[in-house]
Amino acid sequence: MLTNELAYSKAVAYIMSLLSWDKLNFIYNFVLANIVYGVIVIIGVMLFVVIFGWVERKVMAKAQFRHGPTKVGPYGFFQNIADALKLLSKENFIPESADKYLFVSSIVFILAILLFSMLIVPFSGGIYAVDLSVALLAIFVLLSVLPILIFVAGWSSGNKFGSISAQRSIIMMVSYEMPMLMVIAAVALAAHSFSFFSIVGAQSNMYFAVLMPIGFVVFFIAMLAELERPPFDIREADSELISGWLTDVGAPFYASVLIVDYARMLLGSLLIVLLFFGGWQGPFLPKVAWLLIKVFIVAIFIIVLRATYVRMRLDRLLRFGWLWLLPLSIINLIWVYFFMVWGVIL
Amino acid sequence: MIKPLITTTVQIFKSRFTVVYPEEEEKLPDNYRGKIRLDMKTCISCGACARICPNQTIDMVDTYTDKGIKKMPLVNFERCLFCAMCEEVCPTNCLVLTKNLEDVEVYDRRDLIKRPEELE
Amino acid sequence: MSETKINIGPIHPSTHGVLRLVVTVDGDTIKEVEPHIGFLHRGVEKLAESRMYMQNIVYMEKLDYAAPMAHQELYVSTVEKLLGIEVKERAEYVRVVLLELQRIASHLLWLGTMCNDIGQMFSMFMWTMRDRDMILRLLQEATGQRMFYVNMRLGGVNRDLPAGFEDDTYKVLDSIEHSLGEYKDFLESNPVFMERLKNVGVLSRENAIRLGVTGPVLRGSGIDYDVRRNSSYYKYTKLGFRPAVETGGDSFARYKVRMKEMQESISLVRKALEEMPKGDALGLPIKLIGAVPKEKEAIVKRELPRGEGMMYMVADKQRPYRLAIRAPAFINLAALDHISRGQRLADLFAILGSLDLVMADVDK
Amino acid sequence: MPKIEYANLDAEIEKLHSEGFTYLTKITAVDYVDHVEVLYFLRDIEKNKEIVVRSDLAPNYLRLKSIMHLYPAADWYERELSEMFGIDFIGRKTKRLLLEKWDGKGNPLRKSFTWGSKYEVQE
Repeated sequence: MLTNELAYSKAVAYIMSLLSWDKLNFIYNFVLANIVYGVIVIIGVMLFVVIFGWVERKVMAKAQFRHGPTKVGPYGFFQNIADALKLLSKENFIPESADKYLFVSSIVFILAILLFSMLIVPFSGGIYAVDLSVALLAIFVLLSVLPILIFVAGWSSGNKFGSISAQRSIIMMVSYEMPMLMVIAAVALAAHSFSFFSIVGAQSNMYFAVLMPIGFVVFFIAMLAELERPPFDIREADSELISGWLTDVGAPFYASVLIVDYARMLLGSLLIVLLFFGGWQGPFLPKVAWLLIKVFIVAIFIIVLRATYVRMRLDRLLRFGWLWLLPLSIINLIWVYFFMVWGVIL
Repeated sequence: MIKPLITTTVQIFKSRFTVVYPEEEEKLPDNYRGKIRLDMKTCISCGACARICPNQTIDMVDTYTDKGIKKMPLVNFERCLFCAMCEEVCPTNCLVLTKNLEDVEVYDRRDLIKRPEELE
Repeated sequence: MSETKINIGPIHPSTHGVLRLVVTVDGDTIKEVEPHIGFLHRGVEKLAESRMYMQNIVYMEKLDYAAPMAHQELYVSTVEKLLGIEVKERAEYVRVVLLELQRIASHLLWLGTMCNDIGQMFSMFMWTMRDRDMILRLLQEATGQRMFYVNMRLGGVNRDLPAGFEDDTYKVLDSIEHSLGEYKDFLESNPVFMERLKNVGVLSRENAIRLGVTGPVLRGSGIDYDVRRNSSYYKYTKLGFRPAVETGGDSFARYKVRMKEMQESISLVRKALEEMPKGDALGLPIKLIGAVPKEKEAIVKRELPRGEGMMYMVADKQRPYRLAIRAPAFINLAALDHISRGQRLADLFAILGSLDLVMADVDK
Repeated sequence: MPKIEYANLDAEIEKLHSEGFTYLTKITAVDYVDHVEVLYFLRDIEKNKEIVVRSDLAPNYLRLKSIMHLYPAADWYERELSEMFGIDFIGRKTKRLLLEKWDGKGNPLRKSFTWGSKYEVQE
């Protein structure tokens, strides 16, 4: 008996010697601050998903002369929440021809990775989780993991349409990732660093969209393909593959995929605003307000694009990506380099 | 490349076209062919409507009227095509299709079979 | 490469109606398409044999729910030819007006669903539905019903055009002509749309004749054949009708043919309304015991929105003894297999959209 | 167009095909109980001429030569006729039923094919 207490107290004493007070304090602050910030971000993203879903349905409806949702809440504001609740209340079936564990884990990971990447993106000068010096690279590492996860989900769903859409998601990735990364290199070159704060700081007197118009257009198109917004929604091509990799997905997973869809839209428009429209800089409004206004403008432009353009065929996208986007992004890189040599911007 | 975008934005600012049905009513022309109205008094129970109906939806059933039991048309709206052939064939045109749509929208299929009294 | 059979089943977002396609695909290119039909088979030809002449109008309209007026008029003129009844002067003009309005409405439905199949998120579909609804309201004013009119009678129409019909029609036609112009440059300056239609599903001139396709699909491959001019019924030639012919043979040519036809129909309706003579247009009311036919059989051809429709009827005192219907969509679908060989899977739906199929027409 | 003997029906169609009637509009049949009449609607598109080729078939010997080699359009018409009238066409590859949702017993458009009992109105 005695030896037990002795061993126990010696172990405790040893642990206490490891944790000095300030280290413990740092761990406590780090954990508390980030968990709290994480929760706030997730709530913020959910809020944005609801608002943005409603805005999209209303704007699309207005472009098509109809009313859009009007029943739930004032002007149908809570329609999306009602839809989400309805979907969550449904039974979650997994097709028996599907590979259970891969199928479930890939969808959950997609949501997790996306919310995680929200932590890296700063919302305004003051509000940020962690100021990585390589934030830009981290974001695009995460963003390029998504198509692979979608491939896994589509492939393991055991459905013929799912596997075709899985192949398409990989083929698509090849065509738009390269130009996007080249443009990021140009942005980093212009701002001398990968961290968002210095990128936004560098745009104080001239927005990067003005500095490199070609780069902006290429990045915008590539981001559209990344977000699977029409005219590039080839993975969930409704008219051909029913809904691609989502064909055999149970209702709760479909709700999470809808959230992923709109969250990715938020992330996409946030990146466009941060990299090319000078993030939260603006004359007299508070910083966060400027950021949100710009994000909304970009988002509404993306919605109008969705209402106008027809879906591009897969091989057309490949040809477009390699023949047009890649050379343009290289030209843009050279263009920025010359600007750097003449030292015009800084 | 840009012209389609301009057309869409122009469409956004045009007025809406759809009607929110339960609240706003849609204007129907006066010769709209909706629910059948039967004038029990002038019906001479000749059965012309029952024979002309392409879908055989009208059946002559005996109903209690003030002048004793007479055979009157019973309409099964589940199969009715609203083609108004019965209205045209009826010799005393006691059978007319009106603009009334509400009675034909029911939740229970059995309510669609309307006896002559309900066709008033 | 591995060949997989994909079953694009009866319930699918972009098969119009109930059509099942079994597509053998090698990678992304289509090897062979095998349509399975019959889900909407109601046996109209057998049904017509047990109904009196004028009772069959109701079923003939449901042969093609996108253009009911056209099929109903085709059936009624077959019965008129059988009974030897002449169509009244004014009734011919009224029928031309109603038929051409129905053709515009059917082509608008085609334009909307085709853009929807290629992947546009419903906006072109909603615009065309708005214009189509204007026309349906016009026809509702004239006949009393939105979709299934049952308003043709032997020798004329059962109710003449209402008073304010002319200027309502002029207003609607002006707005549709304006929006057609808008759609034309909306689609043709949209490079993604052009890519999806240019030289997709090419049908050469000889193949079009050998495969027996009809209507805009035939005229899209360069063959100048239109029943309205070739067998000139209802004074179409007097109204200055010129068929729309394109020589491309691909889906884009079929699209242009239908857009031109809409323009042509608009000018036809305007001219018919101006030159419409006074007088009555009412046909014989429906009777329990109709007239006894004089001839033994009748063959009548009409230009339906989807192609050339033909009815061959053998007479038997009060009922048709046999009614053979030639439905245009039936033979257009039969040509789908030949057209879509070697195309991409995503293009199959652009081709299906350009053939403008209605399954009720195919299954009869 | 006078009736063609059953024997030289195919020769007649080949002759017309060579003369320019290359467009087949429709093949139909009519069941006159004592004989079945088959009609071919042919057309010359360029010169806008029409011809109807008719011939009678004995009700017990319903056999026709397929004209798919001349008119590929005839494929679906012949399959429809074989299902609706029981005429079997010689020289055809695909045997699959055209109308999917039907067990294929009996030929509906023959006069011998009768409906079930008259459809009553439920009370």
